[in-house]
Amino acid sequence: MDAILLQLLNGLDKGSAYALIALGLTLIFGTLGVVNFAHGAIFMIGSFCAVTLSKIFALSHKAAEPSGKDFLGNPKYDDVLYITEWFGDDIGNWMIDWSVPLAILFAIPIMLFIGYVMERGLIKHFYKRPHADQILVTFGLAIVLQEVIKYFYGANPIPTSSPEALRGSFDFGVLIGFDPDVIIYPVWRLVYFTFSTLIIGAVFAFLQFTTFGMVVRAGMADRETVGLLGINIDKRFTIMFGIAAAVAGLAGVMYAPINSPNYHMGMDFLVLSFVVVVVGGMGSLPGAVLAGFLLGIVESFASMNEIKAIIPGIDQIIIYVVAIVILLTRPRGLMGRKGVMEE
Amino acid sequence: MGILEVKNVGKRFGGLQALSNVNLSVAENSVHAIIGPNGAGKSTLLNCLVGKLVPDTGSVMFDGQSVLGRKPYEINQMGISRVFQTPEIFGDLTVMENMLIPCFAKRDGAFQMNALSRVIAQGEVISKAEEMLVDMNMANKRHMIASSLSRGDKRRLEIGMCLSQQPRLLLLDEPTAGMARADTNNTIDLLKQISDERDITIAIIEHDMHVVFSLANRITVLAQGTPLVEDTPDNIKGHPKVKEAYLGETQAA
Amino acid sequence: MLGLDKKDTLMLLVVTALVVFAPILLNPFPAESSMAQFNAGYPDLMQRFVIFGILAIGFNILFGLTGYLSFGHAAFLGVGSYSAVWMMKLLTMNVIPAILLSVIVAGLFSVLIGYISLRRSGIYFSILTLAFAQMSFNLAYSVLTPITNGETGLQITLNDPRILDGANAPAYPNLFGAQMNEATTLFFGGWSFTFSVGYYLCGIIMLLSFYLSIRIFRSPFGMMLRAVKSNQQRMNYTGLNTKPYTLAAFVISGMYAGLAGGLLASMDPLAGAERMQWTASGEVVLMTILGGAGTLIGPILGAGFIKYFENIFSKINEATLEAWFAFLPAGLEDFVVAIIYPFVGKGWHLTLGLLFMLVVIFLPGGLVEGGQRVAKLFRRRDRQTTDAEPDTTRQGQIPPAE
Amino acid sequence: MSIFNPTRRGLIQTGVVAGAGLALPTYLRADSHAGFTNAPAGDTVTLGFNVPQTGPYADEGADELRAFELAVEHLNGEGDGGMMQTFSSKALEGNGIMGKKVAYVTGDTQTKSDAARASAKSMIEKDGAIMISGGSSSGVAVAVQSLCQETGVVFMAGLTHSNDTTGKDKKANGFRHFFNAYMSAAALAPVLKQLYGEDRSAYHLTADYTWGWTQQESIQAATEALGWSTINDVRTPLAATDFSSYIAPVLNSGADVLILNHYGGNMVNSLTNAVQFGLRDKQVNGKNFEIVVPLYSELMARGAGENITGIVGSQNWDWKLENEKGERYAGTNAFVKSFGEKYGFPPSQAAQTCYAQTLLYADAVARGGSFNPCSVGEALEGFEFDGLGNGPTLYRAGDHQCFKDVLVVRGKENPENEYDLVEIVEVTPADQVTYEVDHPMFAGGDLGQCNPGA
Repeated sequence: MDAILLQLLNGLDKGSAYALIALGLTLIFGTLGVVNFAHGAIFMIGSFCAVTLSKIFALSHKAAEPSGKDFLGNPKYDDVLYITEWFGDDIGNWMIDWSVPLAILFAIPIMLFIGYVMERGLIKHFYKRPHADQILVTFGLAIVLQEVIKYFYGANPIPTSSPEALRGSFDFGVLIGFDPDVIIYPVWRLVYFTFSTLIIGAVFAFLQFTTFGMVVRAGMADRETVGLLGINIDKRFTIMFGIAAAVAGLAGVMYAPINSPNYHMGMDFLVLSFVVVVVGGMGSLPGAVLAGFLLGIVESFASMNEIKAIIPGIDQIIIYVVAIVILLTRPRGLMGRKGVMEE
Repeated sequence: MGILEVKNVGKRFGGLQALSNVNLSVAENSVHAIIGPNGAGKSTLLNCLVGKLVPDTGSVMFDGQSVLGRKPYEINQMGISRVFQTPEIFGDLTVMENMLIPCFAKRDGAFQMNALSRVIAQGEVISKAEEMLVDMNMANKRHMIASSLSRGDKRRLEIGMCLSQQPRLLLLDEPTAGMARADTNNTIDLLKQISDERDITIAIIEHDMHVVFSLANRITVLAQGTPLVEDTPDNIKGHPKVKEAYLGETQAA
Repeated sequence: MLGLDKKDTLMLLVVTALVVFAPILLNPFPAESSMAQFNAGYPDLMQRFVIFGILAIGFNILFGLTGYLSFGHAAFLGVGSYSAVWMMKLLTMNVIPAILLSVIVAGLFSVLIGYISLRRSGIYFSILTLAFAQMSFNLAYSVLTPITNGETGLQITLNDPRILDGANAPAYPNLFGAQMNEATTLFFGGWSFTFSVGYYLCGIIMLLSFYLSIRIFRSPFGMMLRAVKSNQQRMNYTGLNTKPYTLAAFVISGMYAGLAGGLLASMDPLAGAERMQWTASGEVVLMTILGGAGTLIGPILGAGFIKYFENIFSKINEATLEAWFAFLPAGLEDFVVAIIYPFVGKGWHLTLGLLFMLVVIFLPGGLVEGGQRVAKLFRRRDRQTTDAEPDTTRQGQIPPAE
Repeated sequence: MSIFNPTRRGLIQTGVVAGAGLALPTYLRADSHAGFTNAPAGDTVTLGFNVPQTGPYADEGADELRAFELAVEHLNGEGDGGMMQTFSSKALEGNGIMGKKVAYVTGDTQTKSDAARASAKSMIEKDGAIMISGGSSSGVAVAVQSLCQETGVVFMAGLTHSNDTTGKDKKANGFRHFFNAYMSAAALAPVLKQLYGEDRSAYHLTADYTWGWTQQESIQAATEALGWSTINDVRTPLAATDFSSYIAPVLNSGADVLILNHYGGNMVNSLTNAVQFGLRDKQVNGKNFEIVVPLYSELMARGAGENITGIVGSQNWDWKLENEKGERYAGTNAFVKSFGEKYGFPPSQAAQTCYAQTLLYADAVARGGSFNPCSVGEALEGFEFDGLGNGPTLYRAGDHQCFKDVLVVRGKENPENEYDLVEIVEVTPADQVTYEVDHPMFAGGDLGQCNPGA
């Protein structure tokens, strides 16, 4: 029982990451009709926003006096952080400790801007082009983005830690009546889950309750008609692209402490996020979220030893098996609409 | 006994009863028009005939055989061809190639793995397609890419493609929708010519009364998913129920 | 000639000439010159050009004609390679049975996957094929290691049974004794040209495949496939069940991929699981689109383009650059090297990504369209274009001509 | 990038001269006179350095490449000579190899067997490379090694740790300086016993591919010999990035040691995840829960950040070795000095093994008096040497594996800088990690005959 509950937690946690990425992908697809292979790269850039902010906080100058010798035996000078000099040790160290959550504030404008530039500068010209062209150009963009990151940050993963207070694990089982030490779960992963749920909720609320969201939803359903009403839907869609980029970026920022960011993490997520979106049904936001959680949970359960003992290697392929089964039984995924991307 | 017999057909979409109790009999070699206001269920009925939709109740018999449960291509093989509201042609192919496809398709729809024969070597098929192009008055456009044709030409091409299969029943879904007056008249002439010269039954859904009254020799009026009246054009013109349900509406608009 | 019209015959002849003279054409720079870095006329790369050409030609029969975008084609390549290596392990080092088996096995595998995947269309089809290919890759890498030798890849070893080979049979893939790695080098001045048995075998097979693909393009079957891409609805209402057509196209292109896989294994007797990864499938897609989907020669160009970058640009290192620009004053040299360095060597992906974008943005019809534009410049517009070509190229739907 | 580098201009000149010399139309069968593939014709000899330049191991590949460049510099008599000063064999004179200047070409393995072979083939076929070295994974090493065997050039393996490289897939033309999974296990076992006692239950997470399996098999055998019990061995997909669902069951499995048979990105993520789940702070069976990572990679360990604190693992070499363990490991400081001065940071173990391999190859050519792979092989087989940073070392004839001391290291509590990640706990002497050529974990292969090619 405790094992199942643990895997359920894992599944929800993984699923929340999948859902967040898929949500952004679906927003772009549903509103703009563009298949965006660069979406994984945007997620990756989000993670690197966290890395960058902690690097900025760690900017330093050399101390005047040497404190020892370096590995070649030359005099070594200690680094003095600007941030502690400017804000004092307490605030400075607090900022360094909390750099990942602070990176959210840092990332939002950056991601909105990247999304805006991408849409206006590139994607805009591809609305009328075949999906194959969109795939090629966004894939090219994804490669360029990750290579640029690699150029500046190298290929190695870069450790990025969560704030001290949110590190370590938390005895989740005690809360729900288990013995102590049975269901222990990392605090940051619970934070991630909560954060994702909030963002997903916020996106849905935004689309549901604002005029802007209403227009966008109407546009997703029938772009031409909304255009006929004299509403400048294109401009709204540009903003939507920015929002989608911000959602993926925030997913990336918060993911940084879970797994150290590296330049190709976007590609690792790319295939998976497409599977999630398609299983959810092209163009369906609830479908994307549902499929994200579903696949996350299924993947977690498949990696249980009891199940691997019955079917060896099932955890390697479970996502694809589920995808195939769903697509064969439900032609348009879980909640897809008819006629979308079926040509 | 008509070539097409529709009995008690009903179709429901969620809370909307799109069709109920539709009975229709199309006589062989006639031109039968189905008219009705928007939302009367004309298109739904048509989709039930060609296998795109399956009705919830009732039966559809073509030449004594049920079409229900068959796939669109199987129904086509029985001898029913359909012309769409917006012309459905092979936009990326040339006019000639468009015409060749139905000529190549065997009446029984059998799959042909003729990957090593050459299109240009199929003399018989080509001359058949060529003939039809001439009949459709499009021979001079044979090398054009179909998507670049005018609306009227696309329509002619589509009709030609359907005819080259020598169907027994030709279904037309608002064939003149969105056309200029001249194109509309051309289309009317073409259809007249077809029904006169060929051994074919035509069922037509149409909004444009001008088209209906120039072509049809029998008219069914559909309203709110049920047939209101079925009669000759002359009788329909003066029918009070029709005026109320349909003509009155268009006059007001 | 050969049942082709004049234009197609000319194209086939040009491609034949290119294949025959590739060892010379691809080595335009003297072997010792600093530009020799750009020479591509060595057996391995030439073999890859034509083998991936075959793969792309086959992929184009599916994608270019029917519009079905398979994201799992690498699975057939991998299956073909594994079958070929197994044939060479168990029966004989002669490549003919190996290649035949790889085509057959890939064909059967594609019937299975095609039959299931073609129940859906559009992106749903793409994801189904992707899922099957990724499953194959993951399993080949881990659980199926007894069959695939996992991470390392399946190799031939000295103690394989090879029951048909006698004691004196060559221990390397061969064609009735002619080993695939045999080569003759011709030195001419500073130039050297290598002619290898393996390359010419691949070249001949590629020409046959290319010829076959022209015939398919020009056949009623090919026309039906294009009709499927253009309008499935109309196909259905013309009494045609599209599934046998798409399945046939899928299987043909799967067999092409199997052939490519078998050839890869015959040239270099190793079958690695990475051949089946989604990135490998994506590479085929990119080759085809980059060259010009739906055109005959485009996929071959695309394949050559990508393989050239992968093998030539990745090998340029800082020392090479310094050697090239050594004629510049020292400060300027360092500056130039610093500018170029991020785009070559370990940065070759960056260049490739940028080129993808540039080609799609400026040449929507792929490299073939680039060629057409250049040709147009030379033609001086003395003949008027008769059909609606500009209109169609703008939409990226090139009629299958060149 | 030194500005005044006379050699590279010299290279061009030689190129021009050689070109002029060949300007007569000649026709000849390839390589038929020399008797072996790519016999160096002019006054240069070309080596091929095949390292991952794209993909997750690109940084490790870059470090290998730095070492290769340094080695070439030293062979050509430039720079301070590095480990050539301390190397026990004095056959190298700093005038290239046998008077021929060393040139090199580089390629990208992409950490894929296929791509690595393509790249190696282009070096052999196009650039005339006579030796291939480098690489950062065992799959690649085995694939390239068999290619070199077929084409008749020497393969000096870079970082490859699977038993198979010099076990079931060993080849006469291939040589490995790096240690292997068995040696890691053998070196770790006594230290684990000393640190954690004899009564432990281990839970293995193993990367689901060949290297992972040999690593797991080796460490399980070694720990069970100590009296440890093995609770479970769970295979994890190579492509996994989030290991939470594999880590979670460890908590309640009754195990008190987690062994992560992972490398590279897998290792960074699984270790990070394990620490997140609080395994380090747990007490099981009255003992502190411990995590072991049998194969350490400094570059990747950097990616795991402070999570590696206190985690025990093994290494082939470390740049602090001579400082901490004395003169036995001479060469280390010389190498670190020339590497550090050129690049500004200390070298990784991958760099050291690549540097050593290049020197060993050059030395074997010089001692054997020929570039013929068979002569090189003969010179390397059974060769005993010292002064390359690992202490006295034997290149065993039976399987072409180097036998030398193995380091057991532990993630440092308070690293002084970003390169000072581990402390050396113990150096297990070579004889404790030596095994028989026909040891079951290495059985099934055959070196075969050396192949000189054409």
